[in-house]
Amino acid sequence: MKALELIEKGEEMHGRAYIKSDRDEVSSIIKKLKENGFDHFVMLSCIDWIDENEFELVYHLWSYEYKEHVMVSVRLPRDSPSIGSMHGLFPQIETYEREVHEMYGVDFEGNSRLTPFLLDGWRDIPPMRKDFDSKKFAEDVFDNIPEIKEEEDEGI
Amino acid sequence: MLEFIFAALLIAAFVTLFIKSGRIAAIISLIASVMPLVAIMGWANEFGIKTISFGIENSMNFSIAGITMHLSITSFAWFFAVMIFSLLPPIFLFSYSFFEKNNGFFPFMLFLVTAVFGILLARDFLTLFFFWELMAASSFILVYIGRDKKAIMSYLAFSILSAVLILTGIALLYSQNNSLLFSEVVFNSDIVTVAALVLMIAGFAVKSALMPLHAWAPFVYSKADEPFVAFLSGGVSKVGYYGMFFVLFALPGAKILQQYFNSNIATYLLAVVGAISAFIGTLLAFMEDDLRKLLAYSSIAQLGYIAVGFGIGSSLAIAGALFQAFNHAFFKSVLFLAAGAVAYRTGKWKISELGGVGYKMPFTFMAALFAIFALAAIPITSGFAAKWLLYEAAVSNKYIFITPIMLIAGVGAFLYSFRVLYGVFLGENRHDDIKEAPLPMVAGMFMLVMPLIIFLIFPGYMLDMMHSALVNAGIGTISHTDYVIRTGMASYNTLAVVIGMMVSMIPAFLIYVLRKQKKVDFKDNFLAGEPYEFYGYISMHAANNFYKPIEDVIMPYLRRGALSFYTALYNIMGRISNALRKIYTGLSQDYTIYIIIFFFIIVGWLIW
Amino acid sequence: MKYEDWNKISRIASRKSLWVLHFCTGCGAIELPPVMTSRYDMERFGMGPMATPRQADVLLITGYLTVKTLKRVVNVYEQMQSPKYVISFGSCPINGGMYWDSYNTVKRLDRYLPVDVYVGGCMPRPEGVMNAFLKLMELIDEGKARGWEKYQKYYEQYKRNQKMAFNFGGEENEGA
Amino acid sequence: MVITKIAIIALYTTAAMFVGILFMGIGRKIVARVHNRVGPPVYQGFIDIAKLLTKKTNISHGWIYDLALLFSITGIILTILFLPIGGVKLLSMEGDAFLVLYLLAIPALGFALGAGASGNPNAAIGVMRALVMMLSYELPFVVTLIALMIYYDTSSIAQIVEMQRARWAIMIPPFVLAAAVADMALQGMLMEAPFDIPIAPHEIASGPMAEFGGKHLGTLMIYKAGTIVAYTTLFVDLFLGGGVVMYDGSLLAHIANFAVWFVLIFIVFTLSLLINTSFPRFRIEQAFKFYWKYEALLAFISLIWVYLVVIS
Repeated sequence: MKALELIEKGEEMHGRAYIKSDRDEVSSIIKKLKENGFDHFVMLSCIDWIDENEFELVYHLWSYEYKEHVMVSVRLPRDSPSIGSMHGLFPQIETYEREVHEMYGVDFEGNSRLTPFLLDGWRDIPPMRKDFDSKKFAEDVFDNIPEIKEEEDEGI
Repeated sequence: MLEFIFAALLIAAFVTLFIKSGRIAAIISLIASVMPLVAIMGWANEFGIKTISFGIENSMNFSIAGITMHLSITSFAWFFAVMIFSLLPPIFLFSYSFFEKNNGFFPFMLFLVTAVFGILLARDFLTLFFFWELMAASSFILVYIGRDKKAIMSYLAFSILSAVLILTGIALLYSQNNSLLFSEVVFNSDIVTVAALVLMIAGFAVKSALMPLHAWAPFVYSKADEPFVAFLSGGVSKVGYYGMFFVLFALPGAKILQQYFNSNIATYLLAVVGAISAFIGTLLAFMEDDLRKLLAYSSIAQLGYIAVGFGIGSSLAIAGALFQAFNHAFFKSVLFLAAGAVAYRTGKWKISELGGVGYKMPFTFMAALFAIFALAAIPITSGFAAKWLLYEAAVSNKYIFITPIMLIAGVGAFLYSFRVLYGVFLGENRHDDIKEAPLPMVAGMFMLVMPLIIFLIFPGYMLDMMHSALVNAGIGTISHTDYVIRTGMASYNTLAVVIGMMVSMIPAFLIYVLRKQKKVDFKDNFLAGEPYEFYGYISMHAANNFYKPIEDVIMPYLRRGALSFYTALYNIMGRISNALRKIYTGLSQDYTIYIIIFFFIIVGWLIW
Repeated sequence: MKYEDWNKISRIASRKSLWVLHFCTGCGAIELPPVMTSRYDMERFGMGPMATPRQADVLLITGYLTVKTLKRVVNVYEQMQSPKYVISFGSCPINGGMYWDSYNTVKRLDRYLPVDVYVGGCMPRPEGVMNAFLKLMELIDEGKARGWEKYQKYYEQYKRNQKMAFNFGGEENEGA
Repeated sequence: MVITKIAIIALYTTAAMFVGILFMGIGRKIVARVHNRVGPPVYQGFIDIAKLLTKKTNISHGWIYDLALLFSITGIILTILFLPIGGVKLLSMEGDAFLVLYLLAIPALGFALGAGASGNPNAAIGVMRALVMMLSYELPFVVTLIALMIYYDTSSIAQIVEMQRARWAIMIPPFVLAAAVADMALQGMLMEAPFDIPIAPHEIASGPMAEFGGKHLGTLMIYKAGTIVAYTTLFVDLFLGGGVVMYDGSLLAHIANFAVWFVLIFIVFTLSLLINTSFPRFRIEQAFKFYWKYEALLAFISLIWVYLVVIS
């Protein structure tokens, strides 16, 4: 796996290179990978390990040269998740960061557009977090919208 | 009678020189401008519209520094006088509330009026030239008030050019038969007379902005005050055409040109120049963003039609040209006054900044709407009759190149007329805070729109007014009754059109009345689907570079416009004057050498 | 407004020439084009797709509605001119479908807009869509398709519901 | 005598409008058949207009928006009044081809004003395209018109129809080219497929008609029906002898002429529909270039050819 040769600490998982790293060396790893052929940024995903009280951010990169997919993952504490914004490396990271911010509440320093993105007028906690009970929310918001009461005499 | 009018105008001009407040000056000039109109109307029923002859009865001679000037009314002058002087009272009524402070507009406007009156009554070339210079001077000062360097310079240059052309023409004619009186000028078709005619026609054409000599119009029209520009483009450009009409048809210029070239090539060229200026004027008009520049180019285009009429020369064509001149005088002044009213209220001239003015200024919009219909020659206004006569003349003479260009220019008029209506008056409402224009302005505009309606139903009246002018100029007349114009090719019955329209309006009116409707404001529609309050306010007024797709197609061909010709001319003149300047070295011995050389040249020439 | 005196011609006319505004939300948008092809041909009933709400009679809502989309749908519905009808495709507008527990999907559409015809199925086949149109024509003919009157009559209740949905259940502040 | 004249005029105008609305239904049927579909019933035009006119609520954007409603119907009925239909000269002795050309502009400009007043940006862009289309197809059409006028030495359509008794204009060699050019211009006038740029439903939400609904749209449909009849009759009168077969003024002549006229405008309309179904939509610059380069060239060639024929 070319990615593993580039960065020592990482192992192969399901045919993809999986590299663990921590907060401050993530950008250097991604920069290194970007310069050596991994120039396609696939996506940024976030996993909520609620029992370990941690968020895991995974940056997926792909290389057309080597036909390899590499995942750089970072663990952040769940109560105050914040990391430096990477949109310097890839411009489109800014949108992914906005989405993760809105759905999980992860703070990205340096990203200027962390405004409401997909949800309109949302006032609850970020909905994708595990401690948010979507079913209960759906019931008490959408189910108790009152029926349209019509006067009985003119039943249509 | 004439002395009284001239005196009244000049006194009023001098009085208004010293009045500070615009209101009083406007009233005085309004009264003064009504005088010539009353006189003209007086002559009409005194002589009877049809019978004004070429006579000298009501004439007046006065002499300045020993040179006698001959002034008298004739049938051609009467028609042009009616056209130009009926513009003045509405314009002065409009400017009553347009100018708070009298910034010199009224006195020089009155000088301009006296000059135009003098030109129309002139009976010999000297008076014609004298008043022509007075007109050029007073209009130059009015342009100067506009304070725009480019407009001033271009207007000055072109006025001098026209004056020089006319003066050389007069000089050549004087050398032929050393008398300046029109009645005594005898024409023999030789090179000198033809040159004189061509020069004079070119001189007059400068004032009526024909294509190659039009460069001054867009700058001057867009930088001077609106009421003056309304009179300039409505009235003063017609004086140019009066000169042309006079030279070509009253003094039998057209026949001389015909005999000399034994084919009507010269007048055909005039028609071609007119058609080109109509076509290119229209193309330039609908790409312009500044409202007044757009109106300037449209004015050039509409004036081109008159030149085509004169060029063709048949009685049909000239009647059409004079009718078009009459219509143009009125609808162009209404349009410029409407632009003035809009600028008075919103302070903007660019179409891209205006928008939705019509909702707040409905009467100005109605006047402009009717003027635009007249400009686009829609059959519900008198504009169509004029253009119809021109088309008939062109087709019956089988001019197969001029007619398509004229018709396309006519259709092109729809494009910029919609641009003006939509860009300025309709569309999304961006000017909520303005009120309707003050009453005198609106009254002035509607007074100018009235004739367009009268002559819609009865074009016959217009043809009666022209009748004496045409007969005296030796051009045949057109068979017409009050509302039917019959030509060799077809006939046009305005009454049928009007009655047909009334009848066919019934179904539409029924549909309109039977179903009631709810007024909806703008926020409900132009954001179809988007919740308005969420999105904030995005201006959705599609006004600037409205005809972009067409511009990209046409612009490459128009790149070498007349302006680039004039800039090239300017550069050449600059280099020549630099070269000449080197002669004045400032050393006295060089000058003595020049004198000696010059002396030898003279002696040599005398001996030889 | 008595329904019977509304003359018969206008009911027949509006039944035989229904113009459809196709509001493509969710996954049902692709179900309408086959109905216009030569196999099913909805044009033989005089029905045709229209570009703007002003010209349309029938509003077709073809999938799940998020709160954000519901704002746009309500705006479009109010721009249409009555008599106007609403047909909704699929099970999502009925009870949220497979997104029944989602935090963002609006559950019962007829609490916000009067719906005349529901078409079940997690995206109905073109035959289902054709049946919906025929059912709507029947309802119009019997005079039962009076959703637009209901909207006018109970306008406040509809508006209250819509505001509650826009604020995600909260009552206090104005929807953004 | 005047009463019968007015009765004939009223009868023929309503018949023309009736035929126009019928043609809208037939047009959709032909297009459907080309798509191998069943297509709406032939009388669909009447139903659509009835539905639109009986809408319960109608919206308006001010008096200028309603002006479009008045102008469009008035203009189109006035134009039909000035066109000889089936040889019957309604009012066309009073006006001529130039008048008809400019009468056709009244509804277009009134309609443009209404679209402008509706404030919808799509409408303004639609009107811009419609006016540019008018400018582009007007050049070739006008040139062929002038060619006809020069050949027949008259500008009144009624006389042109009169002079085509012996031989239709289309049979004279130079006019075959002119007829082809005029037919392509007709394609632009009727806003059929390659040139339906102003009312493109996908790009600008049906252009000028974006804000028209209810009775306003109903009047627009009547105007559209009127234009179908007006433009095709204009073409038939100029090139195909106006459908005049029998010349004595008897009732039988009226019916025969009307039938021939109906068949002729049906053929012309179907031709334009078949072109409609087989072409995608042009962009506005392409349409402008097409008309001002190729069509104008052909038109000028036929004009010069006619000029030479006339001189010799």
